[in-house]
Amino acid sequence: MSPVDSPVESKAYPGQSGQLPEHQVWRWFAFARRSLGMAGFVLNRVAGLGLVLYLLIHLVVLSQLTRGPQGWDAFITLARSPFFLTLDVILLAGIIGHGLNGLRVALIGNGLLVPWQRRLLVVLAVLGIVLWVIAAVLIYRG
Amino acid sequence: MWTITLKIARYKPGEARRIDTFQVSIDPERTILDAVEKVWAEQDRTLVFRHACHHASCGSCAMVVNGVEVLPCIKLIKSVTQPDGELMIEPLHNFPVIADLVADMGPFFERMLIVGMPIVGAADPLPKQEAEDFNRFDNCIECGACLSACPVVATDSGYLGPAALAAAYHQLSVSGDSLSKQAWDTLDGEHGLWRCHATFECSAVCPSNVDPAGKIMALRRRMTIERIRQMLGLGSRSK
Amino acid sequence: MKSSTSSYSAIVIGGGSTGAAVTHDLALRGFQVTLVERGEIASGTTGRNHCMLHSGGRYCVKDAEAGIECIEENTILRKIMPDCMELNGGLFVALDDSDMNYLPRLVQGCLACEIPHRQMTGDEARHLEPYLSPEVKAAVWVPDGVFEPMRMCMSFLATAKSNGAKVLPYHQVEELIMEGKRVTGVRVWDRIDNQRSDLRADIVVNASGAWAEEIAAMAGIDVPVVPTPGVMVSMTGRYTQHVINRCNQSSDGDIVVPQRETSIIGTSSWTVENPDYIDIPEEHVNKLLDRGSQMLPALKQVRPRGIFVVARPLIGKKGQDEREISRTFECFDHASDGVEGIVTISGGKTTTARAMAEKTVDQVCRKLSVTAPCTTRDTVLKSYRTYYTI
Amino acid sequence: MTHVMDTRNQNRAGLGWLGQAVSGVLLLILLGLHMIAHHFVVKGGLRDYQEVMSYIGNPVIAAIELIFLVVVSYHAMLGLRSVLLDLGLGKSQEKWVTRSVTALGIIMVVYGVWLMSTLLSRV
Repeated sequence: MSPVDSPVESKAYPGQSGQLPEHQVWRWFAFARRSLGMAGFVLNRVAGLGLVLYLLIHLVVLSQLTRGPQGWDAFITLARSPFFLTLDVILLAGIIGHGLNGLRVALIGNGLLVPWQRRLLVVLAVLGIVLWVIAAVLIYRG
Repeated sequence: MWTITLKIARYKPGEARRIDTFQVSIDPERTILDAVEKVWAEQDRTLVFRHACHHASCGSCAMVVNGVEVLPCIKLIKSVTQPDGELMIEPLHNFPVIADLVADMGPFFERMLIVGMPIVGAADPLPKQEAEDFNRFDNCIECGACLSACPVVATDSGYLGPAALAAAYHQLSVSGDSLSKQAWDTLDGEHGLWRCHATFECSAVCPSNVDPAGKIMALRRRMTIERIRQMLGLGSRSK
Repeated sequence: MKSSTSSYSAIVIGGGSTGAAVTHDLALRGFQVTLVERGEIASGTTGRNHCMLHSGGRYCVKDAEAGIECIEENTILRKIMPDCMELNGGLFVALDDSDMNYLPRLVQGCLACEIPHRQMTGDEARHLEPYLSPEVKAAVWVPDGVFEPMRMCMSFLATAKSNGAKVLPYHQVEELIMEGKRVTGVRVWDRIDNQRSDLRADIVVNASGAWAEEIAAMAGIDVPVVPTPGVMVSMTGRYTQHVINRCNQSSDGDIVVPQRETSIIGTSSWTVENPDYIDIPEEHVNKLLDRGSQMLPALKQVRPRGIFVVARPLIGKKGQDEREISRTFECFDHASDGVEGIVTISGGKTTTARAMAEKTVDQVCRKLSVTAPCTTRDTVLKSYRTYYTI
Repeated sequence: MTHVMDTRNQNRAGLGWLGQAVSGVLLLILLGLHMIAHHFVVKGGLRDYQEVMSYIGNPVIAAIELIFLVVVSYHAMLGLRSVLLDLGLGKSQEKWVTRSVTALGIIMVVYGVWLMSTLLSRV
């Protein structure tokens, strides 16, 4: 978090209204002193973009299937290496985090469970970590 | 008496931003705003900041203290620091800065004007009180803290923002779901209530318990239910 | 030659309720007005006031003039600023024998000042306001109200701006520009960009309240203003809809004003030399809490949310008992001090700001032979929100 | 003139949001199935060519995978658009973003259908 923001100048005195500053994306990452909901938001953005990227790569990689067993099975051997399995575990963290936080936002965002939103967030965070650990163990065991 | 250090973000048009450090000797039972006013009164008359009522009613003094939006007029020194402690004081985020701690509130009030909620409405009768037509000021004191804390406002300068959305919910509840065309278009448009990402930062920093995020969600629920009803041909629930 | 509306220029010093109302009035009468204020609008005495729209009940016994001003202005403000007030009335409550003795005098005062009022028993009062102390023996209803001083100033100034006035906050007057024995303008220090500049005008109105003496001294004039601070405590929780007054002569802790979810107890009173920064005497706070909770015992159970202090600009001689000084206002034409081009308006209350402005601008118009009449009684003010957007 | 809450007042922003929520919930189920089928029930953790072919040979599975593709593309593109719109774009840029993500989504689905039909022709 930057200690001091660079201001958008407003020569305007009150009444000669300026515009709100734009594009301060870095503020999304200044969640150190913010609530858990802010961290959830940033996680959702980052994981979501990561997942879109993964989806595109995944679709391209699937084209290997058209090259028959030699193409695909070579890739699968590579994908079963510990390095790729670790990537899978990271991917899974993104999916679980994005999915459960998304579930929270979908519920809250339609006006359901709003009074319990903070508790819901904590419960889902714990649930997500548990699911992730179990899945990671399963992936590494093969 | 405590001696505390105030690090105040300074800015004058045409000059670079800097942080000035002031030592203030003050009773810890007094407020952050008192400390800032004391800096102005005793050390640096060039310091500008907004303030008026000193009891959380006017909403003009909102600032960012140690990274979080507060109303400094009701935050006691002893609640935010210790003897010899340090406070970092900045103007509201996400607003244009006129100078020092003075944010330009124009964009905020433009948003409030779109919705046009009256600042005075019906008061709930007190416990054991006969229901009479009492009125009262709304809880929202229009301080801008919610816009400063909102991650969507930070990147989308066209976003209607928490205060105006909460006002819209309030206004719809008392007006039988009617709003001006402009208000509807802004409210339900791409930069209206569907832009919110439910971080609840606005509700966390609101000094007046307005709970803008909760109201945005309630508004969405009503709009979604209404949409589904009308899609299913059940007719409108509103008047 | 007399003109109906003015083509003169004016500078108003001070962005409190008086300065804002004067600016509004001058703009309506055609003046080219510039308001200069060293801080934010309402950052002085006005902002930190009790938020009470007086009915006049508080003054009618001892100070009929102030009482009449209050009820007149109360009636007018309801009409011109209807969107910015809690209008739930007020109760004067009598708890002890001394209060009961005062009660008939209050009723007399209300009659004399034509303040609408209704006397009731303690039970009737508690029926209306259940949190009132069981000690309350009788009460008198009056048309008190609650308003927000900053939003009131913003309403006046939004309207003034739409009529062409210029508002310059963060501009501190450092000097009055003199040509011989005539004030022709002000030298201001723009605290936003640290520049100094001269503003010229045909007339300067000193509406700087508790600081009026300081400004007048720049022209070598003495104005008898006594900065008289009062402490107020805003408590968590709203326990009444009405403003609750103690049915007795004004003293510390005898008003509780409900606003939003809070109750504001006021006020104490003493005098200071420098009103810029005032320390809060702890014994004042304790006294307010003690006296306030006599009327509303529930206040004992809750914590203060904000404690604040500010100096009223009372007109009087130094050393005079501050509770004895009239709460009315006075407009000084300094021609009588041998200095032209400047008038000072001081004293008064935020409730009477419009009347103060009317009287002041009448005086200005007489000096400049402008015949435009005052129309602020019937001019409904613009939304305070437009102050920032006009 | 005031307007009352009515879908005629509503524009597509709300529909998009609802679509994102509904597709998200669907994805929790579909992606869960997908992950289990491809990671947790197969020996070695991932399907080789033969296993893939026999898996999608089941028409129900093939249909589910295609539905999954449509839903995930919709959700991904709407999400991408949402992130971009959060950055505060002008009206014309917004239109451009909407068109781009729509095109990309259609390409993804068409590509997936082509891939699936190519593979199915070999079963």
